[in-house]
Amino acid sequence: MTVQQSIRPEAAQATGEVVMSARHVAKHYGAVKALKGVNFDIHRGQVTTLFGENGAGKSTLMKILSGIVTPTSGQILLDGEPVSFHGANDALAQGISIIHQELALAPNLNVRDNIFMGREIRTPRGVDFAEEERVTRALMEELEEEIDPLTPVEELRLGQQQIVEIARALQARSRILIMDEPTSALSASEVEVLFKVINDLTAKGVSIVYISHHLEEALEVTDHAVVLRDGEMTAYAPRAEIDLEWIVRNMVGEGFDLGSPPASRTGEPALIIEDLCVPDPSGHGLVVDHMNLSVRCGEIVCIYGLMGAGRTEMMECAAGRIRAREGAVKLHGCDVSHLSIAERIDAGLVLVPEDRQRDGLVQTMTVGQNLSLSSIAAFTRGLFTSRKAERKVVEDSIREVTVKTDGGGAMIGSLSGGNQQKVVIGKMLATRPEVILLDEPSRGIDVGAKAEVFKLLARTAEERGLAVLYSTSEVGECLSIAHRIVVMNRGRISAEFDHTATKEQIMAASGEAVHH
Amino acid sequence: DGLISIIVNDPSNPYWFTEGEVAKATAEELGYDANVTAHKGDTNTESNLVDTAITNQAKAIILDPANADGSVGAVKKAVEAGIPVFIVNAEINQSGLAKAQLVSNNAQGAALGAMAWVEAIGDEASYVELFGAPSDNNAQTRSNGFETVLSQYPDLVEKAEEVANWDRTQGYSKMQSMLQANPDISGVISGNDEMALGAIAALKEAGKLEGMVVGGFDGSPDAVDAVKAGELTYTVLQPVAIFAEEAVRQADHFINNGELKVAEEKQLFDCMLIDSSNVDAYSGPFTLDQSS
Amino acid sequence: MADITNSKPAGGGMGLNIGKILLEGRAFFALVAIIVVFSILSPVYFSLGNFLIMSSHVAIFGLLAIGMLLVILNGGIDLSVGSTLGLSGVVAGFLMQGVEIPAAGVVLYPPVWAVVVLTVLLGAFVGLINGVLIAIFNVPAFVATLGMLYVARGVALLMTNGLTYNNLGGDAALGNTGFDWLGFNRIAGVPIGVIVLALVALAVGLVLARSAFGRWLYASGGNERAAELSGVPTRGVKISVYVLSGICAAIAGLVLSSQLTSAGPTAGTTYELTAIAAVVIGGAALTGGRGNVLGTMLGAFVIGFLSDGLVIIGVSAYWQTVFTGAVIVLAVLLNSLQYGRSGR
Amino acid sequence: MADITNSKPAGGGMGLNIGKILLEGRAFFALVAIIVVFSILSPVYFSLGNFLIMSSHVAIFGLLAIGMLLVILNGGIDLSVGSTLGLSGVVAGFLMQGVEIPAAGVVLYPPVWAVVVLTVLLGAFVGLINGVLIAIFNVPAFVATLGMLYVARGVALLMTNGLTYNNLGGDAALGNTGFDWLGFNRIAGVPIGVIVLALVALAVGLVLARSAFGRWLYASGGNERAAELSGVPTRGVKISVYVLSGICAAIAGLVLSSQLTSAGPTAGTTYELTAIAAVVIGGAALTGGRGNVLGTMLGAFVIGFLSDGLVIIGVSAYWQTVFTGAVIVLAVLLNSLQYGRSGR
Ligand SMILES: Nc1ncnc2c1ncn2[C@@H]1O[C@H](COP(=O)(O)OP(=O)(O)OP(=O)(O)O)[C@@H](O)[C@H]1O
Ligand SMILES: Nc1ncnc2c1ncn2[C@@H]1O[C@H](COP(=O)(O)OP(=O)(O)OP(=O)(O)O)[C@@H](O)[C@H]1O
Ligand SMILES: [Mg+2]
Ligand SMILES: [Mg+2]
Repeated sequence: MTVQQSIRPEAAQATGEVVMSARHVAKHYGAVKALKGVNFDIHRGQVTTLFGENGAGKSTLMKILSGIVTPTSGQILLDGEPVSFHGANDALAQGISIIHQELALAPNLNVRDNIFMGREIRTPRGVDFAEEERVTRALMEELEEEIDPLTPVEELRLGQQQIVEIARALQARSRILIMDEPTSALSASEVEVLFKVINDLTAKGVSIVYISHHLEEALEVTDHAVVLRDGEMTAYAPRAEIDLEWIVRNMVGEGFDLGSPPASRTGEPALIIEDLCVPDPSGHGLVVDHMNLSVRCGEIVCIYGLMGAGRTEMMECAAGRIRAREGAVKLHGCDVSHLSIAERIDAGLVLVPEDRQRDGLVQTMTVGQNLSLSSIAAFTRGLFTSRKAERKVVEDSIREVTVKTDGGGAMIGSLSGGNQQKVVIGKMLATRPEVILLDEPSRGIDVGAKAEVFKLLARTAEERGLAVLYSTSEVGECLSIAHRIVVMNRGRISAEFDHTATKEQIMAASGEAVHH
Repeated sequence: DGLISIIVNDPSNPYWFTEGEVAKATAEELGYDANVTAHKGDTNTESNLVDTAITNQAKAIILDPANADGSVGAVKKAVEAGIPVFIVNAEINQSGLAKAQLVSNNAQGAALGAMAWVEAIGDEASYVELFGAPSDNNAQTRSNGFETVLSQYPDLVEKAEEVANWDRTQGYSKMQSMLQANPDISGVISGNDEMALGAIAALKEAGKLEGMVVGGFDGSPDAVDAVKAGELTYTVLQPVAIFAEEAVRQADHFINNGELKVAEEKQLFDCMLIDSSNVDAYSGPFTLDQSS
Repeated sequence: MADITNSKPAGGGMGLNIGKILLEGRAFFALVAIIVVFSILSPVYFSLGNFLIMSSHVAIFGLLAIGMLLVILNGGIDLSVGSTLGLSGVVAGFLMQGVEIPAAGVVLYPPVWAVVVLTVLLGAFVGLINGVLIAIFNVPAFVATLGMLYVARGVALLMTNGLTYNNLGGDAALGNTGFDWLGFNRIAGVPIGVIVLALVALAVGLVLARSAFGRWLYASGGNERAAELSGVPTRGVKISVYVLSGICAAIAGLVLSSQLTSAGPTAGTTYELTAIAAVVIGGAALTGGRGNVLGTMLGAFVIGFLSDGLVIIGVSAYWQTVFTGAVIVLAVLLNSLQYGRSGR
Repeated sequence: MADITNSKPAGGGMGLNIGKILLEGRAFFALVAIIVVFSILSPVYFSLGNFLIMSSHVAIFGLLAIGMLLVILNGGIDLSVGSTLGLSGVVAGFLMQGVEIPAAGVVLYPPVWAVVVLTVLLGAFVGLINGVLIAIFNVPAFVATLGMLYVARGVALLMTNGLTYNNLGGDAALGNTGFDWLGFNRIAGVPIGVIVLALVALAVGLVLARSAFGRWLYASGGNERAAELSGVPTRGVKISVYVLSGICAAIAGLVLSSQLTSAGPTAGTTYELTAIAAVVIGGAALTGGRGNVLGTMLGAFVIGFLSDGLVIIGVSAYWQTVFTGAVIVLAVLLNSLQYGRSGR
């Protein structure tokens, strides 16, 4: 790994005026050095993209720039003047707004209220709800989303919530807009819309910082690329000099590859989904519409689909979280439809949920306790659990899924987003399942980790005959390790491909307008 | 000298407050340290307080028991620890434990009150009764006392009886509700003054106080004021100041001489009626100047 | 998740769709059921006079419940309202008896309006202590207000030595008459206490539905971190709700002591539980962010109309206790059944 | 996020580092301060005898607090423990008086062990109703147990007509002696109540730290959805904690009525608040998922040793009220200051 010392951010000033910059910014959380003296520039009217592994310190840096976190040392310059923020409001007042990586919405309020909370349009007679609603509608139109401003946010799917978060940042009409993984729950067409919005904004002179683990996608908008590694800036280059290979090399080193489909040695059908129907939460219509699917032992199947295609419901129904209206879920030929979640886990059918904060992790517990939560009954001897057995499971899991942590005793909240995701996957793998369902397992994890997760899945599939069914919104991930790609569209399977398919074929089958 | 532990019910009620203060003053006058604590009607707290008195090596305990049955255990404990216990105000249902039980004659007081009430209202009327906390024996004793007298007049009709837990606010709202159900009543008989004063506020609000006969019990300063103001027909004074003082004196006698001043364990102190005729003789909290 | 339809904040824009809220509310059905049952059981229950009297009983709990609603919307709890009520009554009584100024050797009799203002300020002050402990020193709300429950009660007892202030009627000669007006008079036949409750409910309802403060309150109750990141002054909001709750308790204390024309230090003991019950029956979530004034009012009326009804039909005190508990559970259960098994 | 260091659940992997927990705990410091202050103020406070007596007072609240801890760890609350305590005592008293079987015309005197078992079963049953209402019918815990608070108390009053069962000593002729053993006897000088408390605390502590059930409890208190998806039988866990809380309350009821050799229907009124205070002073979070038995025990001792100390040095009842409140807040405040401004 060569640190490209020669290219310093100052050298880039020629390509655009710097509006904001960080100088030697460091942030320490106790013994953890999240940032170790970083220099970072934001260019007027351009997109600066920040790449880096999970836990590299990207979010920390962005929180510092937006006033949420105060740096341990270092300086922030705005228009060349040193500034110091006390809280998010200070930064907002200076025209800096941020889209948070972990959604920061009030679930009990509707879309309009979320967008305007803390920044009400006031009149002497109270808040001007009508005007706020109008603005919200306009924002949704701009983002090409059909979300009613009066829908409570808790009724929205994750992707739609992310849209609300984006709309809120847009509403602030800031001159610097920081987007920390704004697209992790969005599908290609929505990303497309977002990029259009970004282009409009930059044309108006708004400066943008963009963070994403979808590298190809990020390449489409970026003007400058910065790579962060272990809290240090390791590389910088303008758009003209970078390509995918450059990013990956600087992030994780040479010779990287997402993995390739393993040799086809699949066995008996492990999971069979028959005629599955799941009703829409609102009551009318079906989210999953008479779906049939089978996954064999040792087989890896990828489900691609647009946001709202019904993948989450299908998986949650298979795992026992929601009830099916019709149809059956069979594990090795036995109907498990009537079993509870716990019983299905015992039978070997597990789910890695989509929303790790809400459904995946227990924030009050440590990394180790989270990792062993699903398998704890397995190492209970008599009345009590065996500490030794538990420690072994925890240590193995940490190694297996390569969680970056001080050890099993660290609080889960101190991990970076991607590492938290790995803990959720590790927890379910520790139960030694026969069928694993992963709902967007790569959401928010870096390419390196993604490759490791996929490799781990491929290896387990090959060695233990684990049947893997994962969903993704990134077409690139379909073709990496899957034996088979299933495309879902409005609750039905619209097409099936083997690993020789092209991206265009897959996207076309999903009902997505193919660009380029 | 030495410590006398005085355990009263709840000093947020003027009645028990006076009880504690009088006992304390007497004890200090006799040269003891005195410590007033309150169990608020909870037998567990009471038992804890007795434990504390034992820890503090009290010379004697003056106890207003929380519960006629429930306090026996606590008294037993003190007696086993060699501390003489003098019961005041309410009885416990076991004799031979306490050195003395000095209580006001609730049955006599209730009868006294009921007779004054009948005298005021005549022998034909309908009325309601406010009942104290059912866990307290005195609530039943007083109610029985009223019953004994009133049942002799067949044309006195009790329309309703409500538990108001000795409390003024509850007396107020229960009275309002009973007035809704029975708008034609002409009298209220209450197990204590607080409930009676609550009832008076309710009657005032409904504009029905005029001509209403309201009877209280205890002889609290507020009630006496109400008698003066002509709102309360009478109240029955419990001689709490007298027996609280007497209990301490008997304890002192026992501590110094090792023998009882009064051989009888149960000592009843008669209640006195306070109405418009003798209200001016009320000279301090719960004390009626007898000479007048 | 499930009580979505029922728990939309009363935020504006939707209009105060009263019909819808009523139809969705468990509290409304419970209230109707209570009125019907008691009207059948007792001929005197269903009359304007009785409703007004019962409403004036509800006024006390209703005022406490409105303050409690604000606190609960914010995700907190205020156990000190009962004690604050008692303390406020005592302080009002103290002021009405005249304040002796030793230096000047005179006794000052503040006029009734001054007594009211000072008492309300006292309530605000008690609330401020709660709010500061909770918002600045991060003491959990349950603990801070539990402590205040004891402290305020103790202070009330110390102030009065356990005695009750009587005769709050004042004296024309001293220029401080009129205190009992609050509790005794009626405007167009409606007891003043009920009018005070209605005014406070209306004001708070408007603030919740129409003002930025209302939205901040719902937002910080729903997701405090998100609200803070969005620039909502969450700390200020938190302090304010406790202050408002203290003020509501002080008003309730004034109404109660003027109804009784006396102020005792033990008034309001355990009223906090009743107030919380009213708020929860009214559909608010104790986790914060969900609930509205209308529901809370219905909840308070359910409790008040039930307990008075039981007295009117002459049910024994023990059964009253059992029924109160059962109705509290049933009223909430109704809702849970209606919306299926889900939500918290 | 910030009280990471302070709030590690006692779960496995880290070992029960008692020294560390003590040093971190506000409750520990508060307890030491209380013991030091009262030992200076009163010569009789610091003695083994007094500590044992005080501990036997703590036993009642301590038992309730352990049950409450389980419920609070699960993110719930149990307001009915005080009433359940009262009801259990009354039922034990009822059984000790002999059960008349009209059909056979005989009076049955169950032996003491049967009384104990039946009473504990009753506590479990009360808890089961709470648990089913909360876990199956989704009634908020506050409401379900508030309802049960009234219902259980009402039933106890109805059973006894407000009177107290006396003479629980039993009769050798009837073969049911020994009930007062629990409350009166001592083993190696230690009151039985204290031993019962220690055993229950130890058992619950072990279950929490070492068993799968304990882990499930912490997990479902921390994030119920995640726990459920991880295969934790969240519903079963939830019902269990209320059942266990009911059992603890029943045991407390037995200990109390055997200490007093009498059982009254109003025993335990408002004890729920004290139990909650003990749990919270002991460092548990009312939002669930954080807390442990050691802390809760310390919390219970803080409250018990404080109130007994105040009585021993002869502080007036009013000041006792004020002090109790102030100490509750201070004990928790200590912690908040120590860890700076953050957390809930
Ligand atoms: N509040 C905190 N307490 C302790 N450590 C923290 C805290 N926040 C972040 N860290 C640590 O700081 C480092 C950087 O975290 P950060 O969230 O900035 O990573 P990131 O680059 O955004 O990763 P990801 O791509 O996974 O979002 C990580 O090692 C993380 O564990
Ligand atoms: N809470 C909800 N309320 C109403 N409709 C919903 C809700 N959640 C999902 N839906 C509907 O269900 C359908 C499928 O959504 P789902 O989230 O399962 O899709 P998905 O394929 O998993 O998409 P994603 O890419 O977002 O994960 C959508 O049409 C959406 O409108
Ligand atoms: Mg990040
Ligand atoms: Mg999905």
